Amino acid sequence: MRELLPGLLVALPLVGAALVPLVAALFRRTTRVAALTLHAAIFAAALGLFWSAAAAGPIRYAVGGWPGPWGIELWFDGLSTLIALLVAGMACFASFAQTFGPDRDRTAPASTPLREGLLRGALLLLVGGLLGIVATRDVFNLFVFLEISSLAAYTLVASGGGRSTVAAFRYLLAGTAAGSLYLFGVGFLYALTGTLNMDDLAARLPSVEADAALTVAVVLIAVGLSIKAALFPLHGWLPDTYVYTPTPAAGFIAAVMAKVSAYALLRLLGEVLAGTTAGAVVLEIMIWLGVAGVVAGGVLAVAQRAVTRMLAWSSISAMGMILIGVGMGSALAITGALFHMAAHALAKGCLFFGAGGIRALEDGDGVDRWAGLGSRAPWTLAALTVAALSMIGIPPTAGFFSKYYLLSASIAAGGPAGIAAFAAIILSSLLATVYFLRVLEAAWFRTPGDAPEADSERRPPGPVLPRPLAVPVVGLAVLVLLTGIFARPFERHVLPDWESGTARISAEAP
Amino acid sequence: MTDIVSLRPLLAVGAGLAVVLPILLSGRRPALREAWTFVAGAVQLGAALSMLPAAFAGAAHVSPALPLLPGMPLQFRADPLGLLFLTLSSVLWLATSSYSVGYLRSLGLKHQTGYFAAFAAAVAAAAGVALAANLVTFLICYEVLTLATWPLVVHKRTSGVLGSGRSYLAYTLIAGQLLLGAVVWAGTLVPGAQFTPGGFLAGAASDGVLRVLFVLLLVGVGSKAAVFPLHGWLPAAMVAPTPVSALLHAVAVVKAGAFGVLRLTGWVFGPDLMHDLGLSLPLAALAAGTILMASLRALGEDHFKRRLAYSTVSQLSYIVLGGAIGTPLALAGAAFHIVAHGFLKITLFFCAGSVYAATGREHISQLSGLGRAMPFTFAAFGVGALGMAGIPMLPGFISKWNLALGALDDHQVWVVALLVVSGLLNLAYYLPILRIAVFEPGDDRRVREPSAWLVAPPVFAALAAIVLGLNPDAGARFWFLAESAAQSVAAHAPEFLTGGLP
Amino acid sequence: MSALFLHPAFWLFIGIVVVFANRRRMPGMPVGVIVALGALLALLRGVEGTLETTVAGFRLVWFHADRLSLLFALVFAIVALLGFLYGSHRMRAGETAAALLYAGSAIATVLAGDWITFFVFWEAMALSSLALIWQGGTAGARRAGMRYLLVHATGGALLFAGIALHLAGGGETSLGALASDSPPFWLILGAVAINAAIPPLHVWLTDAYPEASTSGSVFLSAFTTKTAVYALLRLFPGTEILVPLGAAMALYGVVFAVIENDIRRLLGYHIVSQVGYMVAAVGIGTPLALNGAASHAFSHILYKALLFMGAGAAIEATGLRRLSDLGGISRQMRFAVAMYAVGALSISGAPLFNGFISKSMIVSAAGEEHLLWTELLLVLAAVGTFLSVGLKLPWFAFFGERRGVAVRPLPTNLLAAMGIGGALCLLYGLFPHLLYSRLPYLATYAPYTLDHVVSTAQLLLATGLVFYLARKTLAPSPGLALDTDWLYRIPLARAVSATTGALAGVGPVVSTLRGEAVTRLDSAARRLAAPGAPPRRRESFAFRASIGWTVLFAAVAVVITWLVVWLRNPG
Amino acid sequence: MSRRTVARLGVAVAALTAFDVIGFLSGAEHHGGIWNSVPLGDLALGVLGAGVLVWFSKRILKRLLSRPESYYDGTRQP
Repeated sequence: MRELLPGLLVALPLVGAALVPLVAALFRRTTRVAALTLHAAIFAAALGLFWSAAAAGPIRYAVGGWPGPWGIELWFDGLSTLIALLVAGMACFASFAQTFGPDRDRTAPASTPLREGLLRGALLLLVGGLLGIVATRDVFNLFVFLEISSLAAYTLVASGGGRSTVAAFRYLLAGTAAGSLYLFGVGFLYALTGTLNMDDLAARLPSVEADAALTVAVVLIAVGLSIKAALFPLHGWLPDTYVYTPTPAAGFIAAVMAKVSAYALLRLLGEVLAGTTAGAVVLEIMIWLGVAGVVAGGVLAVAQRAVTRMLAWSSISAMGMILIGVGMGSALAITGALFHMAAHALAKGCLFFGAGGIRALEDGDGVDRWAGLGSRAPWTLAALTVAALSMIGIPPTAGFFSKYYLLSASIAAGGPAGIAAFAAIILSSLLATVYFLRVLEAAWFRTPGDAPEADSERRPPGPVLPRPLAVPVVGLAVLVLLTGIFARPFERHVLPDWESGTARISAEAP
Repeated sequence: MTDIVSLRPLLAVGAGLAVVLPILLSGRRPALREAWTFVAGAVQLGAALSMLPAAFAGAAHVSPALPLLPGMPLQFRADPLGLLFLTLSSVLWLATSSYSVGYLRSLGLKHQTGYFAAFAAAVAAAAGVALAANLVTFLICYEVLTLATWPLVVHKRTSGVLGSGRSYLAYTLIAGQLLLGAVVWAGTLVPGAQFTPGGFLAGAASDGVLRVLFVLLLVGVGSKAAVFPLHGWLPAAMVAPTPVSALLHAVAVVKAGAFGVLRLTGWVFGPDLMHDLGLSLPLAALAAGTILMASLRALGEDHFKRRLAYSTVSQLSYIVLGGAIGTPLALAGAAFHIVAHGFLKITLFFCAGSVYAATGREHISQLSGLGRAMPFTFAAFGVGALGMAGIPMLPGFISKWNLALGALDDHQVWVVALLVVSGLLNLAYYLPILRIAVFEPGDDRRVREPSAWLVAPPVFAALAAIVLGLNPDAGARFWFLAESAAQSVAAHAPEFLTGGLP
Repeated sequence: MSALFLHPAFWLFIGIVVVFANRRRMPGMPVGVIVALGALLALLRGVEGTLETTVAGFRLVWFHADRLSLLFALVFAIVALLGFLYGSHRMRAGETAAALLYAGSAIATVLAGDWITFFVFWEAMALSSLALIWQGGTAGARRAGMRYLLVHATGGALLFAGIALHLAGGGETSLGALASDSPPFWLILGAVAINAAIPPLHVWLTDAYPEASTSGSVFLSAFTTKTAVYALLRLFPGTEILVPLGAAMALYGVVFAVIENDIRRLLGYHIVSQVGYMVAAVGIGTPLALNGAASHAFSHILYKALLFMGAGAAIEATGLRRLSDLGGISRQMRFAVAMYAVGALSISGAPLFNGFISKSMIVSAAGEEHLLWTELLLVLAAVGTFLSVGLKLPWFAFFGERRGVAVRPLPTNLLAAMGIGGALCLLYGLFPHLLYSRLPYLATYAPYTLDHVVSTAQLLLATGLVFYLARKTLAPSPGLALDTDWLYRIPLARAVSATTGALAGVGPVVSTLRGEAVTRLDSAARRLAAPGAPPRRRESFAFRASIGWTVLFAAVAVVITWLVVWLRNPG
Repeated sequence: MSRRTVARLGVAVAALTAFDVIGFLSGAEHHGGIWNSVPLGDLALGVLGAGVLVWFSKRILKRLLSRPESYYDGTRQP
């Protein structure tokens, strides 16, 4: 079984993406069940890999039996299985939420079974692309998966009609530019070293260290992936994309898309290219840009009056924090970055499912639309509150622990960059306090309408969110809490792998 | 001091937390809902009392360490200072709960279920603050405390009240984030950041770094302790229902802040390091300034609860002052003041709440004649007021007296002057309340004592205060706990701090 | 435990509980009289031993009796009994309780064996007397009480600081004479000086005592100043500064009494004056002088209570309190006037009355020490005392021209109390050894020598002569005389008021500024988010630095790299 | 002055003189104050002392310190 899992993990979503529209066209009613089953199976595969990687060490899988450096290899260590688990898990929730339908905008095309099937297929394709990025050990293959996932994402973003098509087009522009830059970089690398396999690449890099083209390659790769990871100031595509994507897709895209790119950055810059001078400089720059992003994202989130747009800017802040961790590269920092990926993915997914649903049902995105929700739907709102508190970094939610690791890493790193990162993370927490509590206050303690003192309890209690959104919201909130409480085992799972991984690569370097 | 690994500390912290959900679920049945509160209070008190004998014997119950962060487990440890605070908060929680029942019912307030749930969570968090064995555990409980009390503060939910709630959160959460930074920093310098009598930071970093760290930590805990100029939220938070204010002042938020300052000065930095870094005197001066400013401010305040709030600002800086001086007697006095102020201030707030429940009056100048109409309430108020002023035979005197002697051990004569001036100001702003209420003729003959739910708690607290004043070692032996906490710190203090005792 | 029941103050404290418990069931029961009698009997029976507890590491000696403290405790018990008897027709539960606490605290203060216990009851005395003043029931009483409180709280604060310094400096925990010229010495002396009403710290007395109820002022006249005298005897015997202070004080009170119009305030100034004798005697410090101070305190309590009872009787009967309103009422209250006369002669030191046997001890002690000026001032004060208490007050209040004042009959208990008081004044005046046998120090004194009697009689008669000649000048007129209380009633009150006002103003300013700052930051952030965008469009496309900027930044990054690389390796 | 007044004064003065003579003749050493050892000393002291007291209080002090009873009304009370 262990031998089959890696293949299943990548193949299942890709096959499923083709299968589900077919099922939708033929059987109609079973689309939902089929998609959910597929997602569950993918998740099970990810979980299996996660356990076996934890129990028996990293797994190397040669696609089609062709071993590296010529064949395409998949590589599952603690790091990649963790991200895979995250992607697959979020995809389950997103698939569940897809029942809600994309039609929040009146200009969106009417939902038909086939259309639903196609969208579900797109989600599966997206998942497949992302899992491919996570798993692959081949830099060109990575580009392929990057493009697969991007194309699927454009589809999902545009499915809302109206403004979302514009947003999708803009995303497409940025994404294509990013992909092209990355591809150029890979081209340079191949020209220099003659290999695309990461391990092979790492081994051969020292011999071409002196070549100026290497610097160009590193920068191209870094810039390309940074656009995808929304590193400030290359984040321009993000706010509109997150805001105008239909809710079920937004919950998924906002949660994992940028993070997988950040993971790729970590793999390439932090592991494969870490030994190069250019890589080190780029990582240092990345810390500073991360600091700027953390602050700018926070400030601009405070300035927003629309909840989803505020969440989008908060994501830019969070991505800055993750990239700070990637840039620092110490074991603590990597732990913090990974933990923040997980914490932020769970919490932001929860919030986008919730905020999107409320925006659709309350017919507006302003903070005032949240007024009075506390008395009508206390449990849903409690879940959203947990997620918001995690974003602020209040213990014992997951966000607290990721911030804790990142702060520790900043102090341990020391120097101007360390101090700046420390201050920026604290500041972003403060800003997050401001913009999240504004919403929570309205939701829990204010009453809707112009008379704030009116009796809010007269409105009948009932669910605000339909079940397809409420279940992911509550489930993710629970996960946020659990991740926080079981932070320590998590760290134990990831760190040794990372350390041995980097140690292995530096040992292979002559 | 030997450690006994047991689950009792977890029980004490978890009791309140465990009933939050049951309370929320039994919102339709008030009797059951409130029963949960009392059950949790009793369990917490029982757990606290069961850990006392060990403390008397010089041992401490320690919970198993829950791995949480590298080198920093979630752990609770019932040392004397923590037990003192825990026992106090469980006793006063029970009193406040019964008072809350009467208060909410007699005023017919809404959102009672959320109220009781948040109350339980807040007390659990306070218990966690009390028993936290290291900085991270402390921080976690501290943040939970902030959030759990927010719904209580904005209970009325008018826009003005929400504004006050925002101000409350602004102060406490910003401080919380600074505290987070400082805790991380301290944890990096000394892995574990375990509270150690006499401090653990000595020699861990350069003097400059330690000073910065101290300021960060102080802002973190000091804003909850309402040290000037971080006190602005406290009077604003007076918009809360009275039992909440009582809890805020006597047990949970402000007291937790003051407790935090004691932990900071005695168990994180330690008196000798504070002296070496030149931090004792500035902190003492800050406390002194707070004491005087807040007292003067209280003198000019006519709103009943706000005057009490400024009194709290002033009184809690006694604790900060004791922590700053750091001699054994001063620390013991400061630790005992946690208890003394707890019983006295809760009495005062209960009385203010009873007046509001019975008459709807909120201003001191409107109290004429109420002393005769509500004799028990105002008798209790008298005890509280005099105790606050440090009148002997009441517990406030014992803390003040030991603070004075402790300051003299360190040759800080000005502290004595400060204490007596503060006592004077206390009388100057408390006794007019009694004068107006008891001795001025009233106009409303229909006023009566409110229900027994509202009369019994203040009378109980006042009687407890009298007992403590006559014998501070009565019952839970608060004085013994305060003294042994101070002694444990002093055991590490340099000689010049322990000399000079008669 | 048995010692607890022997503690006379215990009886009085128990009385408080009984009063409240008894409030509804037997409202007329004179609880105060009964428990005061109990305390008196306990004292007369002769109590010994000590009562100690340990609290928070301090040994508290609640009961420590020697001749000095027993003498004071005895007279305190007597005057408490008289006071309760005097007021039993009108004292309600609250006032009785306050008086019981006050008397009990005073007795406990003089019986205290250590500093902390002493301080405890000293403070209790201040607060219970405050409650007693507030029982006066008028707005004037409430305001005067507040001023009284602040002064006494200051005194308590000084005592607190002094004791703390004393103990921290390694001082004895038991009460005893203090080493002179140390900080605790001066702090404690200051505290005692306030309670002893040494000018300029005396105004609380003349301010507050006239505002209490008629029975309240009887209690007030007895305890606070005399515990201070006790404290001086115990702690400061032979402190030289006290001699001029006491002599000046004796005269100060007299001078103000001459122009005073309120009858009880006039008597209050005479408390200041009479305590001046005792203060001076403590300062002299010889055994005779100390005995004189103790015995004069004893006598003073009795006759001053009697005088306040007399003044109170006039107020009870007429409802008036000013000399300029009273007059011509002696026929309707002959017995009270007669008893007042006994008190007046006692305070003036007329032979056969108890003031004579104690005051002359002090004057003689001054003479023996050759303190000529002191002696002269004390004699002058005696002259003035007779002039205003013995002649002016009764003349204008009881005799003089009739103003048609309605006079109500006085209750029996009031007259009985006055009768007992008068009898005691006479008893001790006629049989001085009753008092002398209880004096604490080793010194003998014989008051009734011919020249002494004759000299005193001449002084009094000469005073009478002057009064007769100057009675028009002495006629009272409405108005008040400024005293040192002006300092805290005008400038200090203004300063405090200005400070609190300024502090109260700071809060709103700060929160306005804070709100302003938040608003500005928020709008700045919003401008950044949507530069130039009108407010209604702020939910649409915000922060234009989107795709174009992204591409631009990326391009810039690549170009710069290219340039750097190219410049480094131009080949 | 009426005759009765004169007569009263005369009696008083006579009585005082008689006392003084007795006191002087008894010859007991009394405290050493000069007014005790000089004939008519006590008397003079009484008259002078009381007179100065009345003059000082009523003429000087009263003028300096006298205020209407409403003087403190309206001042701020704690």
